[in-house]
Amino acid sequence: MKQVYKRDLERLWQTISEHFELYLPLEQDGKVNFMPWKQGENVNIDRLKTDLSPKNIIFPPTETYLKFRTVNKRLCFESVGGKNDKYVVFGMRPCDAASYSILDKVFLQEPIDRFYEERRTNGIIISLACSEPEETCFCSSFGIAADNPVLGTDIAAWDIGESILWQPKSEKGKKLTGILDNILQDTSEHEIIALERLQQSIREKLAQLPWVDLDLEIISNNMKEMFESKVWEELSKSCLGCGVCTFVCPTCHCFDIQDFGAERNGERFRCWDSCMYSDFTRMAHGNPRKTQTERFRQRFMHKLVYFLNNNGVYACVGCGRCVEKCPVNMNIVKVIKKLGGD
Amino acid sequence: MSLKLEEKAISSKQQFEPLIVAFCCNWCSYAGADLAGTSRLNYPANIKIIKVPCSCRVSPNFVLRAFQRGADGVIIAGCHPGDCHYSTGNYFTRRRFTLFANLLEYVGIEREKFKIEWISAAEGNKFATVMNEMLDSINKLGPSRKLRDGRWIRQQ
Amino acid sequence: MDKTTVRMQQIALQTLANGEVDVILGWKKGDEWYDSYPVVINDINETAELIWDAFCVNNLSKYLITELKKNLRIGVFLKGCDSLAFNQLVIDNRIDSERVVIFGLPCPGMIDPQKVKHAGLNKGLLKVERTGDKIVFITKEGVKEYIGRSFDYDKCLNCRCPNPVVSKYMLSDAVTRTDEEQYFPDVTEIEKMPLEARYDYWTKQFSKCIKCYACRNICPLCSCETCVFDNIAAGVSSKADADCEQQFFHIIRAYHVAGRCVDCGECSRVCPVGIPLEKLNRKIIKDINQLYGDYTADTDIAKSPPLGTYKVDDFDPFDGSKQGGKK
Amino acid sequence: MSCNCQKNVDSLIPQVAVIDSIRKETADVATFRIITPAGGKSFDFLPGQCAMISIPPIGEAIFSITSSPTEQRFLEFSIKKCGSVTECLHSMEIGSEVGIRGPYGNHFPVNDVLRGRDLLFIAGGIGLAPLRSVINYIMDNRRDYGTVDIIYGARSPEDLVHQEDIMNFWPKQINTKVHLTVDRAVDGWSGHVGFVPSYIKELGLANNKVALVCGPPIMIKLGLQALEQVGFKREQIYTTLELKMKCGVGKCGRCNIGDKYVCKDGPVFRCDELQQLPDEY
Repeated sequence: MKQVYKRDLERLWQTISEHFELYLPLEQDGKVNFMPWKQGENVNIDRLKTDLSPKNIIFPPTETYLKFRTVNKRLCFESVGGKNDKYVVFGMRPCDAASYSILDKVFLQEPIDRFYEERRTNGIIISLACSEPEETCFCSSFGIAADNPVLGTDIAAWDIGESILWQPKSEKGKKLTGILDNILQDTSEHEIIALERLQQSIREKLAQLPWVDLDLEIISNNMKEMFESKVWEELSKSCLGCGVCTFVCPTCHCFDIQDFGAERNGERFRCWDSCMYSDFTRMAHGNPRKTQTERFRQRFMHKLVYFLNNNGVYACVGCGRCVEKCPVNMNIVKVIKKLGGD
Repeated sequence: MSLKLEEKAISSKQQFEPLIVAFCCNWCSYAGADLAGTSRLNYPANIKIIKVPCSCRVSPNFVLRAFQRGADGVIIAGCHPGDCHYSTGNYFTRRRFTLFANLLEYVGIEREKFKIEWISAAEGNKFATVMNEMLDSINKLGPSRKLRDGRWIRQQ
Repeated sequence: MDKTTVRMQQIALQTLANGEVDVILGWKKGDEWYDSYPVVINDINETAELIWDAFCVNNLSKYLITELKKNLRIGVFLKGCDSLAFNQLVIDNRIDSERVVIFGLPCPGMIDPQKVKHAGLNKGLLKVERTGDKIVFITKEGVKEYIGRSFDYDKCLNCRCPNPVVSKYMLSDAVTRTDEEQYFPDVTEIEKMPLEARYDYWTKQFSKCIKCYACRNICPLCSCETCVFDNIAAGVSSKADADCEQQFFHIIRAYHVAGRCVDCGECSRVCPVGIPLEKLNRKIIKDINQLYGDYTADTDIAKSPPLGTYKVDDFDPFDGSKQGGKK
Repeated sequence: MSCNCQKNVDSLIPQVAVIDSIRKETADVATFRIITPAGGKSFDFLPGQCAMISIPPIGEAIFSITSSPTEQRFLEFSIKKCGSVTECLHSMEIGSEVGIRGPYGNHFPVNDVLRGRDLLFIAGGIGLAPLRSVINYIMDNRRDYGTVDIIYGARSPEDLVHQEDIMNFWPKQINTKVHLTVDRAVDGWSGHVGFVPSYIKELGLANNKVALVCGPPIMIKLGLQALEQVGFKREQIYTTLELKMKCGVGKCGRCNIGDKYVCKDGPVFRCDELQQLPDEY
């Protein structure tokens, strides 16, 4: 276990950014989001969670992965996706880090998505425990420990006030720790006690939250029964069909592929798409999900049933962004409660 | 050789060749353009005319799309108010694009880049003058990438 | 219980029971203090769950479009700004006002949960009650009282219509606001910026957009059956995260509600990345007011919408001979 | 050639392919024969699998491969004009280049379940395309399979695709019968008139066969009912489905029926498996 004093943080970031691209939670116009850091930026590591999830780092909103050209009437494809630069993300929360391990199950399963793989292997994730979990947090329902970052984490960190404790969890994490040797300090008994006290306090705060123990067991035994449940119609009535929930969600990963260009020259990109949109499944001959009820059902069935069946985990980390951002206060917690018979 | 060059390369050249898209109403302004042609009046080859049934057929989408896909200036030319072939079309054009032109200016687009002109079928002269003036003012502004799609490659 | 809530439940029960309406559009309370959400009910037993508090921010008038296709008569609770949208939907011929019974709710302003959170008042918070400008926070530890509007949504601070302009039953006394807000200070501020700065400002704002379309879908007046941005055949749909596409979307979105926007501010409220969309809408409103007379279509449903009509002697900025003082 | 294509690394990257020939089947269906620029077929596959065809800058669409895996020289796709990609494809000339990637999805169980069994193929309209791949594969390995019955229907005689196969080639093969039907009687058509599902019942075929069904959704639905009425069990019936797909590799998240992705776990489903899935296709 190492530590970095808060007064040294600026120097830490400076040193990291000499070797890597560094993503930090930066505050702009009152919103905090992970963005590439430059000296003088307004860093905010106290905001519990960023407004948007950090999935854009490994799964960009738009990624051009193919260029096509026509040379002498011959078509020519060139693969241009992926990311070669090595980077570090500092201050990601355990739920968001865990979401990376969920996205891995999609993109790193055969056939492996090479562009994603490249981004993923080039990144080092420093995950900061949540000293002040909020009422919209329900990560513990999904087995994620806010006091002890593990999943998707290369280095676990804790803010104990004067300093930030630093514990490498992976080979990548150890390597980075080595590079930062002259800034990181050794810890003593004193810090270990502080850490235990912090973790204890986090656990106590979590226990006070309203949604810590959502009962997920009660749902999702029978896919068809769930699918045909009457609750979808009722729940989806207020749904506006926008894509906020899917775009702020750290685990939503559906994408579209589109071409841009003219006369057989241009590029192909993939971009975030939302199952909430009416054109998501629209084909030339029809649409299997014609109403918002069907699209709404798809989103939650995917997260709570289909993904579990296929990958053994839920496609939700309980970050609570959809809870805060939904314009009509509809969210996965309500769905879970309703499916469980309230 | 159909290889297309990056537009950046074009704009970095000394010669800036603006592209102006002119939406011309079929009944007045397009005829005005015709007259300018048959009267052998010079108007620049940089003007690409798109014929529309009435100036009020032009949607703001068209204007923005033109800017995205390479236009340096967009002009909508219609009959003089009161002379619309469909009686009232250009009165609506006038209201719509008065607001739209203000909105474009509000988001930082130069007035010179988007214009409306009333040009009758008899005003071949005015057509040529307007187009020449438009080209002049765009030339003065110089190359700009406002509203342009960065991925767009202009054909050589 | 709040007096208005009691009245609300009574009138819902009464109108459902006597067949005046078939369904009611209202709000229910979720488990959390900030969670008041829109509901459609037709069961008189559910009327007791209806609620009116400082979080009933959702405008129910847009739901009328779909619900009127399924139900004959609908009762709907509308705040001041909601009623403006309702009238505009009637003008746009999107709903049949004859089949709607409006319960008017004078509104003192809605509370922004994010402001409560940023003030650190959300810890252990159980309930928030509001009477006029008095706000009471009931927590596990005790009760805190605040006077003032510091927790109101930004859009509510600019409210110019707290009382419903149309209703059959009014559920409480009219709200009086003495603080006359200056209406377009933010627009004038941007207009004064140099052109390049304006372009940079807006490009930066637009570039934050994640194309979630919440601004469009929450807008009570964005009510096309198929939006041009969802219609692949229209050729403008592009999901690319490119500056020009964001500019395209936002300029067209604002312009498409030109002359119809009631300035309810919902677009800005729901934007997850904080784009000040109302500043685009207000620019258009300001111009319409200046050029075509006061933009009060929303209170007078007999009047033609400003872009659905014209005058022969409208101001003509494109006629060289008349070009004068106005830039 | 001044082309510096990089090595294809990701499954989303297409290879270049050339349209070698175009055979007009009906007013709006044509069969495209596609080869690599050097000649030969782009990849090996099994009957029932699909491939993504790219027409830059219009986009990509997924099609079932209609030629037999035993065909080494080319891949064939029978494509109906119905969307932007297919419109563009139909306007292309021989020698034009397109992109292709694949093969995707599972296949009909030609190497196990179908072996030695009597087979019944039921197709409607363009639905013959994926089945033709299986039929021709079986014709090339004729001794490994039992009898073959092919019921094929279309709106009119002009809408029957692969006329050479259905009229001449298949009927001449041993133990193979082709039963054609059209929806409405027209002059010059001496064959059966009526919808495919009712024809299934009229034919009175033995119900110990394995049935492979493909066609428009309504024909599949009613066809399955008809098969069940004549005594087929759902375990004996295979069908192939299509939904909107973008990636083809089970990641983009739009072609799922319940927890199954049509592009990866399908497109071929046994009907008893399909019955377990939500009704959303």
